[in-house]
Amino acid sequence: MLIKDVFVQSNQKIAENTFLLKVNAEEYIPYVKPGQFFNIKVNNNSYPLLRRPFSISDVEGDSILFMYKVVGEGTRILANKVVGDQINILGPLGNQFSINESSNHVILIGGGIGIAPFPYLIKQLPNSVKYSVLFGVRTEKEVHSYGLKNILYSSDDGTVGIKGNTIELLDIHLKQIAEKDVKIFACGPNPMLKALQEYTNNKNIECEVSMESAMACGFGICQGCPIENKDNNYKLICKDGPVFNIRDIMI
Amino acid sequence: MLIKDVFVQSNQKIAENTFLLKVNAEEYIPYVKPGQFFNIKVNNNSYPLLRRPFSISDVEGDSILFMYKVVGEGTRILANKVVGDQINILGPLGNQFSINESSNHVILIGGGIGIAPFPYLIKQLPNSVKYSVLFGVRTEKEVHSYGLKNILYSSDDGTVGIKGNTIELLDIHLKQIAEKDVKIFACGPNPMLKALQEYTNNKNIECEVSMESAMACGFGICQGCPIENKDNNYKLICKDGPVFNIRDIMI
Amino acid sequence: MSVDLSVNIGSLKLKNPILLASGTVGYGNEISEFVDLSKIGGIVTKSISLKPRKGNPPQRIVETSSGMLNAIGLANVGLELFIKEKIPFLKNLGSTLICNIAASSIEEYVECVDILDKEETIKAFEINVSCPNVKEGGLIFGNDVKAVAKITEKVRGKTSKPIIIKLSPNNSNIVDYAKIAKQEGADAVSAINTLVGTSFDIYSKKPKIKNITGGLSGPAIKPVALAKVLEISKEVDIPIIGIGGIMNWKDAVEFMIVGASAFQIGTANFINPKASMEILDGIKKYCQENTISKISDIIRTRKI
Amino acid sequence: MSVDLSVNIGSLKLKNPILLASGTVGYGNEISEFVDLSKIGGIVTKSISLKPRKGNPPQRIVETSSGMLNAIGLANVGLELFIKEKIPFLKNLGSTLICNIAASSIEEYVECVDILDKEETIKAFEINVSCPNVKEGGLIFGNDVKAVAKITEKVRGKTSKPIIIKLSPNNSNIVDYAKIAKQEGADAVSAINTLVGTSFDIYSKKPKIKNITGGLSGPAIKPVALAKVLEISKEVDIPIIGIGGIMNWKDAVEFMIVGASAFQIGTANFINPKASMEILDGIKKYCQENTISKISDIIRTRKI
Ligand SMILES: Cc1cc2nc3c(=O)[nH]c(=O)nc-3n(C[C@H](O)[C@H](O)[C@H](O)COP(=O)(O)OP(=O)(O)OC[C@H]3O[C@@H](n4cnc5c(N)ncnc54)[C@H](O)[C@@H]3O)c2cc1C
Ligand SMILES: Cc1cc2nc3c(=O)[nH]c(=O)nc-3n(C[C@H](O)[C@H](O)[C@H](O)COP(=O)(O)OP(=O)(O)OC[C@H]3O[C@@H](n4cnc5c(N)ncnc54)[C@H](O)[C@@H]3O)c2cc1C
Ligand SMILES: Cc1cc2nc3c(=O)[nH]c(=O)nc-3n(C[C@H](O)[C@H](O)[C@H](O)COP(=O)(O)O)c2cc1C
Ligand SMILES: Cc1cc2nc3c(=O)[nH]c(=O)nc-3n(C[C@H](O)[C@H](O)[C@H](O)COP(=O)(O)O)c2cc1C
Ligand code: FES
Ligand code: FES
Repeated sequence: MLIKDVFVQSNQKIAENTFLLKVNAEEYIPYVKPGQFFNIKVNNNSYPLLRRPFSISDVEGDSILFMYKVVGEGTRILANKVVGDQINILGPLGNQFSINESSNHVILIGGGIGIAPFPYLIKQLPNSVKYSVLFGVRTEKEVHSYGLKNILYSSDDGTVGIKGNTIELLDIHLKQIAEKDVKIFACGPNPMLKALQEYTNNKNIECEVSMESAMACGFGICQGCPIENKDNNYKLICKDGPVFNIRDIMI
Repeated sequence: MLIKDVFVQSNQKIAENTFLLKVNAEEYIPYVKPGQFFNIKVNNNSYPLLRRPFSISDVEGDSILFMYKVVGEGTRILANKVVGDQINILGPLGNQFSINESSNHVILIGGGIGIAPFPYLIKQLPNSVKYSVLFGVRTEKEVHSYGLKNILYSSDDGTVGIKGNTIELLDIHLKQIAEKDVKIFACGPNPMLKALQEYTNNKNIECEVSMESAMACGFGICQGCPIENKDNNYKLICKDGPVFNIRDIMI
Repeated sequence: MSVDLSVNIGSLKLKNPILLASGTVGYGNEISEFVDLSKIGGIVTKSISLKPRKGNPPQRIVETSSGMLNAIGLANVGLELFIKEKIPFLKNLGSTLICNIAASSIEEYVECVDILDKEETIKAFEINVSCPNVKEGGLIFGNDVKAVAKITEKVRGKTSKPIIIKLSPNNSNIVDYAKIAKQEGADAVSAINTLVGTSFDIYSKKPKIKNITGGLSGPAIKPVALAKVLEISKEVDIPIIGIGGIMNWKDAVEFMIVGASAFQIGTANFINPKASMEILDGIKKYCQENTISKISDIIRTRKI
Repeated sequence: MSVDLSVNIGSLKLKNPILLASGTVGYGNEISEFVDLSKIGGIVTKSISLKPRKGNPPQRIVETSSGMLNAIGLANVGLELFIKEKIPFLKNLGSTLICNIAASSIEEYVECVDILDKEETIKAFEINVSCPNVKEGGLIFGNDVKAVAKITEKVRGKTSKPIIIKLSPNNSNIVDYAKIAKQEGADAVSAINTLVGTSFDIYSKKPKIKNITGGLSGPAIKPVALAKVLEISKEVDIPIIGIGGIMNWKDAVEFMIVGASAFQIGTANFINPKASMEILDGIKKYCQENTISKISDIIRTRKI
């Protein structure tokens, strides 16, 4: 955990309302793991007051990349950053996706901007592991392929990939690949993750999910980001997560 | 009174912490008078919340120029504006310096950034009227000559002009010019204006001053900017001023 | 789709729920350059007292984080001039006029209402028992349930026009005030007036406001104002006019959903004098997009 | 120039006036990566109750203009685990530990203090009678002068360590609470806890916080907090710990000038975990530049 001012190296639009922000972050590079996130101060005043959490989307040389969608005031400010601007980042925070060589096939499911953490996760997958990316969007305009390969799409309006949601896509895909030893990593809106939980529980498939929550601190001091686990205790998404085994939590 | 988004055409540093901001403001041009001011929103969010009042410093073609000193959050934000940025201006506000042809000699006294309204005032002086500018600064670094002529300086540290304040400079100057029919326009910190009040009252010299006050609205609806007049009533600096005959007010 | 934006505050029918808050638009003269006062719900005048009040010495205002403190001290032209000059102006503009009254004694409240009741242009009274910036006539009443009861009762006796009691947030039991107001015959309550606050200069060590403390308004207080509206709305069956930090139509709709039948725009007028007109457009669009045919249908639709 | 930054809160001597506020740094574990806890005045622990508390269901926090609402619901590890795990950690770091206690009955307050009094590492108790986010154990006491009197008296009977009563801003008479606290033997009061606030989603019409209302903190409330400190400081002769919206050393100095003997950093820790260290540097420089040899000399130096 470090707090530092870093410089914007690029900030590109890669799809509708979706941007890729690159910052120089040399000192962080040895420590960052896929699934972790940073809590970012998008301004140097009190408006907005709080930091904004963003997953590590990729690492390139001495740089960290964040993929983000413009949804409100904070991300709007971020989208206006230009090369050379400073932002203050706090991280890396949270745990990580647990990658191991045992799975035959890894499936990455991203709902909308939930795709963000996967470019870096893909880079860290052992070469031996096969993977596919299931990318669910509302409409074609949200599609990009930054850092992704083997992508299958689903869209709400049918403009790209199958018309339907990522769980339907997953169901089809699982039949197609006919692998036994599958592991899923997923990130996206809660309704999707809830449906995924039911699906993977029924089929008994290994699955890890990255969860979201409103956060004040991002590192365990505010208790603002609880998630209930299967024992009816609260875990902190920022510290005990954001990645959880889908069996362990109540979504 | 109009509210409009205008574009920054230039924003140049002209002296230590002092900037000249040029905006396109075609629609305002027919109405602006020397001594009036605009209330400017330096951002498009609530931080800072309130507008900031700035005198009309000059008019050039379709553009209005503001001369400002960086003193706090609002002016710092203003100083970061670049060509093409938008700001929202409300004005023109307040009354004006009353220029007439009867005075033989006009003396403009600016204490620090109090010099701001004079470039435009000078442009509006009838050709027949002689004038001189007394520019008081703390130190040489604050000196510039934007839109000014016939400048005499005083400085606190003696690095430029006489070492002393603008009232001392005025006293010397009045002897030098030996004019009878003098009119003074002044703007600057309250202690300077207070001293000036005593001086001009004693010598019975015509004098108009532009006053400052914290302001919320700038056009008479908040009652936040009172100044006591000689009848012990409150006038509003934003509406009844900012220019007052120095005899009429309690400084 | 045409939307019915009208709302009722007791017997007071408003074109729409947008009111301009007392003390933030004077008597309408200046703001009328930006706002068509005949188009919005109404204007609440700067607090009027029997005699003119000079108000507090400067500095009267200071900015804070997302807010501002003011200690104007109820500067106003007094009843006589108000009747002679201000009312005719507002009448000409065709705006709905709510007259806000502040006083330093119960008798003064009564006398003011008695005199003003004859003015046809005045459609309702808002009784300010919650100004934090004057020794008498403000919070001294606003934080005393019995005083508020008495004022409401006595004023009720003098007018059949709607009476709105403007409540202070500077206490722990705003519900008690709303209850007593209702019980003594008030038609509505407005909430909230400003929160007591202060700010000091660390070099001069002096308060930035001459009056030492001032009233905090603006977006900073919106969460507090909403909580007060919610509290009243849960416990007392009386129309509420929501006030506090409303900057745009979303804030306004939030107040209505939480429990307000109408709302007032205060500090926003200083920053964007056209705020009320923009809010009018905004709430109309919101209704259209969400197929709400009467805005009064959203009042108190909170789901909790 | 060397500056003496130490201050006294009754018999509690602090290295410097900087405390970390309850609920904003847990038990110090995480913040210790950013702050040398032995260098700042002290840490006030998250409110501890007799039994562990799970806290409120999510969503627990929401941002507002220059502020945030929280309804954590006093989630804490409980007394036992606190003694076993948290105290030793803080002891090792050499930090001055002030233990904040929240309870749902007077008896529970007393029992907690009784048990914790034996812990040498604990240098003082801060009694939270002002949490707005739980039904019992919070504001129910904080807005009842008699309850605060009783709690103070009973707790006083159980410990000779300094007792600090943490006051609620959600009432009109904070002075009465400070007076009663002093009278019943408290060594200091801290002011303020959060203001009750809420925020709703205008599309779902649901409160953004599951608990419906939450406590407002951050720069938005600073003017209110300062006014409360001023009010107490004018009327009651008791050390005050100032809290509310302190983001930087200037804010901190402002609180001390107005009347605070020490101050707590809350919400700022979330945004800048190093805030307290930067404030330490800041107040040292302020003293040096203004040739103040003892920071305690600036306490209550307001000029009004
Ligand atoms: C661990 C984690 C990783 C994330 N990674 C990414 C990412 O890689 N790319 C990306 O685009 N988004 C990511 N998000 C979501 C992102 O944090 C929000 O979209 C962002 O905070 C919105 O800020 P705003 O000011 O634009 O929106 P506003 O709606 O104006 O924000 C208001 C408040 O709500 C909070 N908030 C709003 N939406 C969310 C959300 N979905 N999750 C958490 N808090 C929210 C904000 O932080 C802020 O406090 C992540 C969230 C978490 C918790
Ligand atoms: C009629 C009028 C004309 C002015 N013309 C000019 C000009 O041409 N050039 C220029 O540089 N300055 C001018 N000023 C002063 C200018 O408004 C302030 O310097 C500016 O508001 C400071 O804002 P800030 O956010 O940088 O400072 P901060 O200190 O952060 O501001 C905090 C608050 O105090 C107010 N404030 C601070 N200083 C002043 C001040 N001197 N007068 C009034 N309010 C103040 C701000 O408006 C704001 O509300 C004028 C003021 C008035 C009233
Ligand atoms: C400068 C100023 C003057 C005010 N004067 C009055 C007043 O005379 N009478 C009154 O009842 N309220 C007065 N108020 C309170 C407002 O009507 C309103 O209740 C408060 O500002 C909160 O709303 P806001 O956050 O939208 O400003 C005043 C507020 C401000 C900012
Ligand atoms: C997330 C959060 C949790 C808090 N928990 C507690 C608590 O457990 N006990 C307590 O006495 N105060 C608690 N507080 C209140 C703070 O200690 C402090 O009084 C308040 O936040 C105002 O200070 P600030 O504006 O600097 O944050 C909490 C505040 C926040 C923001
Ligand atoms: S965000 Fe603060 S504890 Fe998780
Ligand atoms: S600044 Fe509002 S009345 Fe003058």
